[in-house]
Amino acid sequence: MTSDIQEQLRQTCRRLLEEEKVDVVIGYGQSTADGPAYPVFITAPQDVDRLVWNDRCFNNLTAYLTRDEVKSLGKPAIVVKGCDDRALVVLEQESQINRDEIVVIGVACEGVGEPRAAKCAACDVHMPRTADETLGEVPNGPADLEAAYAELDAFMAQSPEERMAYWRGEFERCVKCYACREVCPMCYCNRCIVDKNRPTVIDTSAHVKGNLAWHVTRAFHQAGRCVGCDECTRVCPAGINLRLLNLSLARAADKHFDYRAGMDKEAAPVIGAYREEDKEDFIL
Amino acid sequence: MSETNGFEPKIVAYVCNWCTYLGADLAGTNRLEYPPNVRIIRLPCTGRIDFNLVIKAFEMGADAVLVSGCHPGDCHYTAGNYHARRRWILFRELLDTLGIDMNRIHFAWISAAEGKKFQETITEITEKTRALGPYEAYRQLCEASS
Amino acid sequence: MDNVYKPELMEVLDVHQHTADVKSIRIKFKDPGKANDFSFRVGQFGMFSAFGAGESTFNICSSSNWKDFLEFCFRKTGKVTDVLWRLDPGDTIGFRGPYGNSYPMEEWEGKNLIFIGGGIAMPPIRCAIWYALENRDKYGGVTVVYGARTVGDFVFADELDQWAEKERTRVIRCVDPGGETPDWPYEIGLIPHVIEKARIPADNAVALVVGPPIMIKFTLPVLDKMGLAAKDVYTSLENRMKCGIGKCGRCNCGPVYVCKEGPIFTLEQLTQLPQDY
Amino acid sequence: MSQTLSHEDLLKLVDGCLGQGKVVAGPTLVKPDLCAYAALRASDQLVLKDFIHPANSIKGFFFPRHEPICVYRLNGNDVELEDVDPPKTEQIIIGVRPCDAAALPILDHVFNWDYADKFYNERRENTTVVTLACTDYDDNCFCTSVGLGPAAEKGSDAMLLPLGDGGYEVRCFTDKGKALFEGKTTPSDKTGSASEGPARKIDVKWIEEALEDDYENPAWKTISLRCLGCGACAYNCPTCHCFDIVDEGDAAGGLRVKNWDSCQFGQFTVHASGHNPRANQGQRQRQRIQHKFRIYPEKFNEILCTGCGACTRNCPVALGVLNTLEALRAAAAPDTSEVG
Repeated sequence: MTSDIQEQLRQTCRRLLEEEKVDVVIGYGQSTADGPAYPVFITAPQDVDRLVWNDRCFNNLTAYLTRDEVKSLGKPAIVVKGCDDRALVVLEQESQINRDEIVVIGVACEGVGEPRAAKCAACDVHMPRTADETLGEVPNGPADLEAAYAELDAFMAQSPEERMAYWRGEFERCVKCYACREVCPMCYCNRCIVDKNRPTVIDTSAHVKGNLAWHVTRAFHQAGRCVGCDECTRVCPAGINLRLLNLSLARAADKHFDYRAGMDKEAAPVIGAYREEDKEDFIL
Repeated sequence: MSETNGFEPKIVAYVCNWCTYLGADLAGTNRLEYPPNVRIIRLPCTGRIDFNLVIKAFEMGADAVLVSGCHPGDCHYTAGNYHARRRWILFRELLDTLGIDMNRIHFAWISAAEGKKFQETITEITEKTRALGPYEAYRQLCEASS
Repeated sequence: MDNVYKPELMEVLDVHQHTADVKSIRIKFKDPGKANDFSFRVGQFGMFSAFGAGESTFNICSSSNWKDFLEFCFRKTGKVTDVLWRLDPGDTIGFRGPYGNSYPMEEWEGKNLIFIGGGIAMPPIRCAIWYALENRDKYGGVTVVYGARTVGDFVFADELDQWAEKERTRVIRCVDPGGETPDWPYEIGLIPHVIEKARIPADNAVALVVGPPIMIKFTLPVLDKMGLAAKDVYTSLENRMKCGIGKCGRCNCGPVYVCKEGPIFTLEQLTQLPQDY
Repeated sequence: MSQTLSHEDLLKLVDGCLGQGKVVAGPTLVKPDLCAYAALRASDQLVLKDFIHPANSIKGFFFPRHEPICVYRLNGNDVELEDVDPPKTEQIIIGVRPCDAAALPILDHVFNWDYADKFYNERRENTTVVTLACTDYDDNCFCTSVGLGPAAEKGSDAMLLPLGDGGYEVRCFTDKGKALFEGKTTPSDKTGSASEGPARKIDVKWIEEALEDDYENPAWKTISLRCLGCGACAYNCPTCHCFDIVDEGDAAGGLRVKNWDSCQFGQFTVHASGHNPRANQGQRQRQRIQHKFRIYPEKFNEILCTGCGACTRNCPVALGVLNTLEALRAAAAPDTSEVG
């Protein structure tokens, strides 16, 4: 199945490059069969055989669409999984990409990682939703949001004190390498608030206070925007489960505003819109 | 004062310029006494009250934080408070997940005419925080960070 | 072991505003013992602290002959300089230094000196000009070419007249076209053009050029045409620094630590480096 | 005759040191699937098998990611300044991979040329490093290419070589190492062994030459297209040592601190004017590699890389030093049109 997709992918990309429909294909490559897959940028038709598709294709490649170095290569085709595809929708909503200037090659995804990544357990976007060309076929599961938030529910069963103690332990390991930020398609700011110093809103030090402030900021700046690709969590060298923070905001958006980021381009974004009847039972 | 070993809670109130700040002013001119534990920080609008300010207040030793602005429909900038409300709805869930003590974060609508409500709100929050005691968990976290 | 990152406390003696956003500040050591032990060479820099805001790197723009104070000059442009801008005499700042190499003033003895500066870049030249003029017999002709965008952008403008009065010293002032006032008596034009027009003798000369990259880029070919060898053209790099003592890795430019092997380089040395400055 | 120590006795030694109030650190499972160097609370946290290399390095025990360097208090127009001393607590790090220990003598140079950094030096003096020879390697290891190996002694005070029966041969190289194991080991005729060393190799000589005048090499741009510009490589690298100095505090005073920083961040070199000498990721990658394989060797006669592979293992896009260098080499071969 995946090897069929891989072959189709190469053919599609060869055609796109040969017909000069695009200047570059942003896809996955791999040096050795059991090695990690990583992003590659193919500009010549004869190189398309470097493209691979398998369950080690973790990266959310849409993070590259807003990068100057990649933009300078010209019009891109991009390989996306269903979850990555949701990021395209958000980027378009936020006017970060011109969808007409990008060829989106969707690949049917049965899940990544061995064992499967946590995000894949309740995935309902095995098939990319907005791709220009879609390769392969996997039935989309039903949106089982209860399953999607199961990990968070289990976590929230703890007391607030236990939760605080947990995060303190997690944040003590954070070294502020900002891999979580750099890998995220939604963290496209030219200058992140943590890199601004007039005023210094977040301590740059990687102590637990500064780390808490940073992770609150990172997570909340994703509120209603995070598409749950979990790349931040995958790449964290300290193994911090940022997914839980993202999930809490995703669930909040879902619960209170019936909103899931990147599912509907026409939906008014959670932050940036409002309804007069929004709940306010917590306001004195 | 109370049985809590003379603990005086520090409360930071981020208030909007057009309603709650004037409400506080009114409380003053009407000589409505409220606890001196509150530090009022005036911002243009609740829509400007960045969530980072809430974190900053805790970092600097606040035992509780109040965010307050105009009632729905009364925003000087038409909809700043509606936007703020949305953000708080989401932000509260994040803070809850992090295990931040939700009894220490308060939101209120207090208009320029509600000096009395300002007085009552501050009094209530102060007493509630006094009962909770100092926010030790956050303080320890900060002390571990020097 | 000494704490090499701990600054000395300095008292602000005097603050002088040069332009809308440039000031210079004179400081002295609060500890008289430190003041006695301190010496530096023109061209060196220091790390200046505004406590609570942080440290910034500035050239020491006073002459090394002046023993009563140190002077530095800055443009209000960031977190540290915002605080420095608000300083008054009597206030306290921090200083570490001197760091880096210096102008080879001994090597330059007997030579004609050409100083070329643009805008805020005057301070790192000013220390050398004063040093040369205070040791007037040791040097040949001194030419100062100083250009700024507008008449209001000259730093140490009052000193230009003092320099012009010295023997064998020529001061050429210019503003970019459009930057002049009706009563501007001096040159109008970009520095490279003004230099070309001025016919400065280049024999037995060394030039010190400091300014924005674009100015340097267009000035160097003119100096070349005048016959100055690359080894006789000097500049001072402005790479961002944090430690100033060859550790923090920030000022690396190819194989050099600008804070240790620089900030003064000859054009000949610069051509060996990547353009990481 | 060799000296040996059983695993149980090693753990007793750890508990003994902990009991004396010393900091004992070593590889430990900070999460079920994540092994990293960290301070231990008890000896049973120490993990000495079933890992290739911990996710991080030991440099944080000498050069912490956050370290106060002085205290300032603002008092009107006066300032009070107070020196800070690093903690005097004795540290023992056990189970260090030889590639991590080897970084210490390398870092000694930069923290001591001309100006000596007391924070680093005092911690260094107070720390005993006990390495654990490698019995395995992975695809990211390349220590033998930079003159080290699975049982390289550089930077070790003592070394443990697994015996196969759960115990270790103990080799002491310095007085600190001897002091730690004095009277604890048993003479034996068993000798421990290490693996033969990683399969992947890079030609360091070639790299040094290739980097000689490499600044404008267009390959940097293509190689680093996929680089996201995070600091996962640098922060987990045993030798990367760039740092920032910032003030942190309030209106009354605060701390001046030294924090890790990375040349991979876009803001790292930005001038006050806004000009950025290294404005794209290609230049920043070039800097990192240049610093490791040319600048540092030129200054201190040592490569600023120990082949530990932590950069590659932690890289979100499987880049890291080894793959970067291989890509550089491939780009130098003319028969390719590959990008990235």
